[in-house]
Amino acid sequence: MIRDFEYFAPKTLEEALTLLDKYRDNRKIIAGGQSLLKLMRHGLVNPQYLIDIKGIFDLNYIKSEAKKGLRIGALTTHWAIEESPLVRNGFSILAEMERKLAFIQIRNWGTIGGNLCHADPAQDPAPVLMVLNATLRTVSLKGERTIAVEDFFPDYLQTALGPNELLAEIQVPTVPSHTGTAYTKFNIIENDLATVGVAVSITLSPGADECQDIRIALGASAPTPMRAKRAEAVLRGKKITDDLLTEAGEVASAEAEPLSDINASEEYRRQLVKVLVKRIGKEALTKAKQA
Amino acid sequence: MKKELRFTVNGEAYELYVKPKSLLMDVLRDQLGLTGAKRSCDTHTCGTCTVILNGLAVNSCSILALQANGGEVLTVEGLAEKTKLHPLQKAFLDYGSFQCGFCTPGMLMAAKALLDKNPKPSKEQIKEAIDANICRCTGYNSVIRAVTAVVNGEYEEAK
Amino acid sequence: MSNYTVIGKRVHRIDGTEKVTGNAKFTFDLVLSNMLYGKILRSPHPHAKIVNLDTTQAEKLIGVKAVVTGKDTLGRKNGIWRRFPELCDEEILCRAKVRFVGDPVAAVAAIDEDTAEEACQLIRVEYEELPAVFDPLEAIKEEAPQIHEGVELNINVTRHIEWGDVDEAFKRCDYVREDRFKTSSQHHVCMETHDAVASFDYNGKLTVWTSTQSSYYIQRLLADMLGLREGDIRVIKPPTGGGFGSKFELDSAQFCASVLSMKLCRPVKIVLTRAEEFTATKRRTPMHYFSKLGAKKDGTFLAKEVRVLTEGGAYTGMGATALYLTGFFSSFPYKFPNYRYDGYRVYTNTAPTSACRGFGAPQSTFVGESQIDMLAEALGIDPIEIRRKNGMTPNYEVPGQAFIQSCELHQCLDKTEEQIKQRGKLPPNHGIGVACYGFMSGGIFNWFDTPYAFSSALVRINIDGKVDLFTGACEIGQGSDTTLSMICAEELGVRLEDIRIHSGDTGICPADLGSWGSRETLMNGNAVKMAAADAKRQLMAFAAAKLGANIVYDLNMTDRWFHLVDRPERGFSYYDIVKGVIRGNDGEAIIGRGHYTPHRKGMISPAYSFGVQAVEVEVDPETGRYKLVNVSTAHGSGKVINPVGIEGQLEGAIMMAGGYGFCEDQPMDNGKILNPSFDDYKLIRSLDMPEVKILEIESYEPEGPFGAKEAGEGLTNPTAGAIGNAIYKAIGVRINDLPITPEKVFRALREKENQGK
Amino acid sequence: MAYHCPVCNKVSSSAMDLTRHMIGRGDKVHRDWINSKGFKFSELLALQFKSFGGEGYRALAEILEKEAKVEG
Repeated sequence: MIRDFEYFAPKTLEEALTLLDKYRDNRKIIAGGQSLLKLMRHGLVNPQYLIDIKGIFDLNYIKSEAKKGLRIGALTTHWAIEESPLVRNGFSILAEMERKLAFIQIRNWGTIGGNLCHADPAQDPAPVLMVLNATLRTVSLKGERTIAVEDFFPDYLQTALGPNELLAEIQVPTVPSHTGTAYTKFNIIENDLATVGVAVSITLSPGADECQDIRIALGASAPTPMRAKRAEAVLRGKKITDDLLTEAGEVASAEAEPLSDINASEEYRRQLVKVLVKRIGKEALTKAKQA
Repeated sequence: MKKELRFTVNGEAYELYVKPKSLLMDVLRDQLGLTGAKRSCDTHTCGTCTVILNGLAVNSCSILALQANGGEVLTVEGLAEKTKLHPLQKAFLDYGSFQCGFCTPGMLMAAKALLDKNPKPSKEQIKEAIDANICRCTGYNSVIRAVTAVVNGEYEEAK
Repeated sequence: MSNYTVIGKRVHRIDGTEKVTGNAKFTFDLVLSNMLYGKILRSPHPHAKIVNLDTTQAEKLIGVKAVVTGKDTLGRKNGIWRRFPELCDEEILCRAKVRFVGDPVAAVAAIDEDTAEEACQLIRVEYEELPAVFDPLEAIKEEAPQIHEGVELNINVTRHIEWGDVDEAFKRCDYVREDRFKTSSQHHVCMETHDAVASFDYNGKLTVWTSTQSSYYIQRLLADMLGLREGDIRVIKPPTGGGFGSKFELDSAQFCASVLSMKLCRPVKIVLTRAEEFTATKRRTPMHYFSKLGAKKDGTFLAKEVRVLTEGGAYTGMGATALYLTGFFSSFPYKFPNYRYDGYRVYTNTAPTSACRGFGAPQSTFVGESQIDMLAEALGIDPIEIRRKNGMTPNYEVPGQAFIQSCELHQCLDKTEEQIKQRGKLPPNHGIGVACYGFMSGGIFNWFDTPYAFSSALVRINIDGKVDLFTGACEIGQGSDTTLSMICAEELGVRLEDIRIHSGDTGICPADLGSWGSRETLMNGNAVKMAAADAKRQLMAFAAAKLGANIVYDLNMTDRWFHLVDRPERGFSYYDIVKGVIRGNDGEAIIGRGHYTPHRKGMISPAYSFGVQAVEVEVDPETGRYKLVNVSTAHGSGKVINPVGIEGQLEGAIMMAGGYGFCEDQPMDNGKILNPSFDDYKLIRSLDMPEVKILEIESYEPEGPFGAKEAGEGLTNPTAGAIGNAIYKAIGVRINDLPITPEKVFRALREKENQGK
Repeated sequence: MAYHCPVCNKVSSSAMDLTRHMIGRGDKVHRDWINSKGFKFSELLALQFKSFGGEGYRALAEILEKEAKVEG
């Protein structure tokens, strides 16, 4: 049962920030609400004040600039991202990820910002944005700051946002040349929440196909979305072979901190990380060579 | 404290006063008497409450009614034109795409939203479009056959 | 004569347009004037004494109109096995003790759902927790807590079936294997959760609108529990959002809404939430299976011995029937000269287990078909061959149990084999598994102790030739309204649009046991056919007299035209005959009566469906993840009356049975179900649904109306076994406990590797 | 040769059958008789589901072979 609350629907960022500053306690921010309303319907969250930012048009956009790369307003819906030509050419991994993120009804209304701020370790955007080296622009009355996506999740279901801070924009730098990126998630039912998610980005040195840069990110493999840095180290600077990928998978599986739940045991999740890192690494490598 | 909600549903303009906590589904069912959209879960995961809001399929149970302010809603009740059934409705009848019929309004609206966006979807895209909509009776294939028939123009004359 | 004018044709469901336009009003949609909304408070403990129950705070809450507890009931216990009082063990509103997480203790009626829910939270219940037991193997120990007073060792029901000399036969076997299996829980997942609107009036009459598979059972059981006369209760079944076995016992929504309404003389509506549905309604019975199978070198089955211990949960429900049927269907559909079954149903402090589409047979078929493949491999015999060798044939008698008339098993095996051959060589890590199955067409049991015929129908022909068909059969989506109308139209010789069916309303319809056990097409179909024939006879008498034709000529009516069979042009219009007969009846409309009760048809059912299913899977050997690639089924359901309806039944069953084998389960912790939502209860959705091919099978069942028999449940039986067999074929590991999750497959693969080392 | 149930006199054709009858009935009187022979009924029953070959049954059958047999 949803308890009564006072409702505000600011139309501008300023209004919203003022409200955030005014109502500091028992307050929740709702965007698409695809996660929040679920918690509220089950009485797990009972805010006294609900600030609905869904209607702030200034935070709903997709822009692409040569220098800055891709910029996505926090209130852009998953569907808008998945359909955007700007995203599809140059950041296709983002579009692919969004297409599998959840059912269309949810993608049509839910926003990427809301998804990130819910901070579910099993979410899809975080691992992909991590390997794309994305940063988040947050705003408050005091001003702005940017946070790397990999620093955005201090703990389970927590974000680095300050009490009066809003996530405003997702910034994705242009993907360097000779780079291949890939993402997959394992689940029993298609388009379900990930049992384990793995994203990999590989940049090869021009000419020689040595691994110049590598990023591996895992979803649902720890209390928060995480970089698998030790696994990256296995590949960085080397000429990537199947054996190296297998080794990287094993290292990633060891550095992950998965939990057991009704969907999978810890042991099984480690196995999945091992296999998926190897496979997705290979896929990213192939793409990098073609790029 | 109730707040004003202005929106159009199946072409009719409405001005209502609703509690902020009211879900779009509640307002459609309880205040407008449009009981086509159903509730079957409380977790936004069954699709039976699917309606079309501003051209997109959404779960009316996962949206606050006030978030639909100024919006245009289409429910299953708005699908037929007076006595004339929508091609999807005819196809569902011909292909036996439902049995108990509880999921049917949501299923139809999910299919309608797809065809509005993409008149020539692939089979995979059809499956994708109704993936949220649980049907415990038919096993989906007859739904896919019906939508495919509409896509292939079997119901052109009806349009 | 096979030139039917109505049956076998592809027609629209007669409730179709209402459903596609959103006009169909389910119980969930009903709103009566002055109606209140109810909520039920349920036990958070698996086993506890109710020490004190204080409702004063709840009653004080503004908007609350009534709060009821066990004290407000007659304190009777209800159960669907009414012939056996000791098996009627469910109070519904518990007075002294709760036996599972979800057992109802109180109910509230208020002006809206939120107020009622808030009131529930204000009810103070003081529990004294008791030790609880969840595993049937633990529950039968002397030291285990006793769940029901006087039921020692928690043994609820035992069933034994035996024929031949099993021990002697095993001695003669060249090969005997014994295997252990475990089957899981599965929830029905009706899209419409259990709900009811109860309205008790000042004249002492109770009307209940509810989503049910048997309005007659609910009427009778409510009468027992409320101390009312059957006739003072009218149960009306609006369009019903699925049943699958979950909706023919008295449930908490129906009972609590009625009790509340009787306190207030106001309509009260209760709709269970999805979480309540998952935790507090009944489910498929998990079973520990021991199966011993013996055969000769050539694959001839000589003997089978089966022992089953089932997790009964807190109450009996229909679980006793599931225990019997799983025992019978463990021998199905094969000719076992010697067979023995010992089944034990044990109470546990978990949600009660009961009927669920397939009714004990999905469990036995998974076990039996898995074991047959193991045996076939050991003997080096092709899986289809060994099934062909031992499969039932027409006019076979299961000693002391059942008499089989029509049986299409071999036809189905041939078609399936052909289908598999056509598929040709499979890609790596693909495998095809087959499973045979069969099911009953309605049960021949009367533990409910009804004095009525199992099925009844009444036909009334009005002056304009329009036909009102009254039947207690319950349309729950399976299409009985359409199928029965088709049978009526065909038998009468009119068109489908001439029929108007009134069903599932105890106020106006003759009693029928309801839609479960795949009984309606055969049992109610026979009753409808008889009623139509009765009415037709009255028309024929008049027509014959009017026609004054030579007595040697045969008269018949087809498509609204009475005529001499040999000279169709000589005859009269149906409408004229109807007008004439009614005038002759001194203005009384024409009434036809029909009923059906199986007599001397064995212990189980008057007729059985037979089928074979082949499932192809693709397995990922590194993760154990597998995909259902395609499913083909040959299902013998006798003469097909309603082709569109049967497609839906067969394809839909695969979605449910595939889920049973693949992903559906209800894991628990301390008796609490851990996945009471669609987030966590995984089921097959459109993207996961395999390609389905239905192979046409010709057949005719003498016992059924126009030769028809079961099509509703049989197909829930084979899929889990076929999946298991397919996975073994694909990568050589076998999973003996359901559901066959990728993680289990992965573990089995790893075990196999380690053994290889 | 026949075997008469010491509790309810049901006639069985073999000691093993009689064992199955007695454990199958499982009511208090039958259980008490079995327990009086130094068995634990519930353990005999549990054995049925823990192992094959019905060892539990055999042990009881041996007793019945002696005590329940009726000639002719």
